Amino acid sequence: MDKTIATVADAVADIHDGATVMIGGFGGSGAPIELIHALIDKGPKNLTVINNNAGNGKIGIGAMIDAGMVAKMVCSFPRSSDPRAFTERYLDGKIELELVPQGTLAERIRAGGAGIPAFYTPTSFGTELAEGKPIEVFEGRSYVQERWLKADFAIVKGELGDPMGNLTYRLAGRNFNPLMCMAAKRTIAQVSKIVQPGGIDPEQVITPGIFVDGVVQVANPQQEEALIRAGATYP
Amino acid sequence: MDKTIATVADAVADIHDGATVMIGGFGGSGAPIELIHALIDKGPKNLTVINNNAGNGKIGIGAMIDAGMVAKMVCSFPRSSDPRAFTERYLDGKIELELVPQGTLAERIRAGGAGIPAFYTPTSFGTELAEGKPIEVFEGRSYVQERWLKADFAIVKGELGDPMGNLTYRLAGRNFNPLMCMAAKRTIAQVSKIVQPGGIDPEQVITPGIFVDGVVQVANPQQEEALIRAGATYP
Amino acid sequence: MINDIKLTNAQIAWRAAQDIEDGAYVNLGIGFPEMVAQYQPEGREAIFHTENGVLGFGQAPAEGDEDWDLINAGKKAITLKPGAAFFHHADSFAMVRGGHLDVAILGAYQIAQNGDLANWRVGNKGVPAVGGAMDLVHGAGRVAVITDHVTKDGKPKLVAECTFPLTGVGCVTRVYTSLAVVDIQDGHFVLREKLPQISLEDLQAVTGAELKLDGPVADLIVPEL
Amino acid sequence: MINDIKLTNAQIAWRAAQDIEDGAYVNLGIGFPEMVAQYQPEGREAIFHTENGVLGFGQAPAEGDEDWDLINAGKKAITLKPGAAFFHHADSFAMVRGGHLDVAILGAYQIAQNGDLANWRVGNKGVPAVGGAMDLVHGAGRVAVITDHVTKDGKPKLVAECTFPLTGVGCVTRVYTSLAVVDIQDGHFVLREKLPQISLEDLQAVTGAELKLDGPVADLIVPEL
Repeated sequence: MDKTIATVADAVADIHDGATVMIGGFGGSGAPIELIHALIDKGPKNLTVINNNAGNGKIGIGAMIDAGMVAKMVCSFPRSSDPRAFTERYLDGKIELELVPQGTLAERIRAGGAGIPAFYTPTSFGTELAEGKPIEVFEGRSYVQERWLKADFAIVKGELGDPMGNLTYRLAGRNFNPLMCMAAKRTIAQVSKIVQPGGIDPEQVITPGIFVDGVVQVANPQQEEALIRAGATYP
Repeated sequence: MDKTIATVADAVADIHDGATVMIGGFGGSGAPIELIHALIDKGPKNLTVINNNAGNGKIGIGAMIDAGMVAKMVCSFPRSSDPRAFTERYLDGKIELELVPQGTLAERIRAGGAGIPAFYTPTSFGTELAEGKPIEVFEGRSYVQERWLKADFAIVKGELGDPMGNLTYRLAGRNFNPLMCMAAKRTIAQVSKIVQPGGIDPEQVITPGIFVDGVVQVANPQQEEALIRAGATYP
Repeated sequence: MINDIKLTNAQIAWRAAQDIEDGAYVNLGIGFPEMVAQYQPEGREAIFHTENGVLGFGQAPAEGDEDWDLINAGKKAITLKPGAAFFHHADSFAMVRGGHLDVAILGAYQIAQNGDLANWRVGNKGVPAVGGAMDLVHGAGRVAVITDHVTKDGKPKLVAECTFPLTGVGCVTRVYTSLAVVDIQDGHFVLREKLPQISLEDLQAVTGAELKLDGPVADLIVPEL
Repeated sequence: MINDIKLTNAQIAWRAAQDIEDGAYVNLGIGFPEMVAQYQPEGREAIFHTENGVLGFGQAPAEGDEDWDLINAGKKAITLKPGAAFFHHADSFAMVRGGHLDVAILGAYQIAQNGDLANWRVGNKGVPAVGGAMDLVHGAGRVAVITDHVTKDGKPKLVAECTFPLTGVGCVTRVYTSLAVVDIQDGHFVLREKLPQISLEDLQAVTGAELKLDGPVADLIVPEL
């Protein structure tokens, strides 16, 4: 079994117009910048993008939005130090927003990966974000029914990967990445280093390879936050 | 912060008559034998025990049942190489059984720990184990509504622990242990070794300390399967 | 007669193994289905999943080398292959329920022509035990059954409707028996392969619902094992 | 007048910090609430949780020492204390929703006398962003708010009923303001502490619902920071 892919361009080659794409990371932490930029090079349109945020500055998801690739964002917090790309299009009615509380977003993605079509959460009960959703009372307390969230593709950032698709993450770069691996039909991970099978201790695997379809090595990955502070743009 | 406890007797001292107790492990793998035996020494009655199985031989949960401590078992597979203790009492109507499919058992426990009062699963739809449960159709497929499962206490077995309550597990001994840590009001872990805070790499923590209330060192823990093969009994 | 010319359990397991693709993620039910792992075709490597939280395990260890923290769902000692991973039970059943397994191969008491499976209990007596059976029938890309074609007293196991308590509804897509390979399509048994020594009529006589034909019926290979 | 005699944000944060028990698991909302971490009383150590998957983080690193993979929910660089742990977002919100946090301290636009909180959006304009706010108001043992007692243009923030979009229903149990400490009990504001320089009448005049009394009102301490 060898899930390694030679280049980031090959890794995103199947992502097509109209696809739903989960993109890992929380702000710049754990964000797969090289895969996102390879996707911008390929240029599919009309994407639904699922990420905690909605881009920052003129790189990463911000640059995808600027390139006109994103029809809809599903996120919890479409604000950042430089949210211009999303904000302008949103206020112009050119991009759709599905706003989801952060914990509900995480749980909906996990549910998608775990074959749980719906679950109940106290989160958002009594607020406008619960409007139209079924409410049920359990043990005297009201809960909102939320649905699973799945995607055609997930692009994530790991630290170590092996040819079986096993992954580890770096520090708080874990965040949404392991969940998104579970919830997409096809998951592609960029990792700092590809090791041989067995090169990751089986007890230290965070994402088992069954959830990952392709692994591409990006030896010295860029960090979104550092790029933004340097005023970088893409392309 | 210091969650360490000196002895297994101290560790189980609060477990009272009528309590619901989750016990980690799958068969003998990851089963906290020393904590179970300490609980037998204390001898609370009328317990509801949640475990994948229902004891094997004359040690561990089997010995708890023989000691007349267990009023009800919640499990997926009350069979083993020597299931006499449970079988006799069950057929005599002296112990109650709530039979739960294994994946549903795991998910109900996770839901209890995660504040999800109910969720939908395809598992058991159309079978007698779904009788009386709400059914809902999502995207053309029928699902069974299942409720969370919580406990007063969880007793689990880890490999390394630290005074903050962080835990690792050994091999497949992980199984239900991390989930049960999340779902009990009070979680006690026996570990082979207590290390200083920072002695477990933060990226390799499997159960974060927030889910654990007490940690007791049992340096050379017994293995249920080995005890059974040796014909051991307790007390 | 039927009992003189039939595949052994090992031969049924071998046949099922021939359909497992290279790189497939596979869960084998406890007991007889575990034999399938021994007959992976040369050059193909499946990755085996066990409910208790291991992906990528290998053969049983030599006697005396067992580590009883390292077991499969049948509580038997296992070993690891390079690239294995451990995870907890909720993640393990996320793999099952979430559709991440390619194949699940299970035993059966009865299989109905609509794909219903009964494999967890035969009546209301004794101690019921379900384990992971009701989860495994959902989510895998293919749910296959391996079984003798008939019960020990000669009754059909492939039936019009299950009479034993169900494990899952409409979940089985292929059955490998001691006499035949049968697909389940649109509420019917469709015969794909049979032992050449048995006539279609004789096979139908020990099958509890109609065996439809949909193209040619191949000879079921009898491997020398 | 009110604006001349009021606690600074740092002093409000200090007051809230005095109620955090040794060993408590605490989530501090983005922005102003993060200041609470700086005022833990001597000899007590709280463990701080951040939504993006870290438990046990410490101060910000020195400028230039930031590792941007190691941030908090406000996307600020953090450091780790010994015994910290990383986990993914679903586990992180299991901690929140599952009742494992002892205290959550949040900011507010409005707090109603029944415990309703509005802190995520002030109207229908602009880009809405909710983050983890709606999750954090559920599950923590205590949900407290720190806030100026009034808005910048002098309107009450403690109100009979929230007019801004709600974050959560009946979730807040204590409010630390620039003028007072107020508990929420049985649908009412109950005054616990106030600045001694302010009369009860003046405090009531800048509060949007009745301040009930239930025992003596202590003097709100003005710490030198």
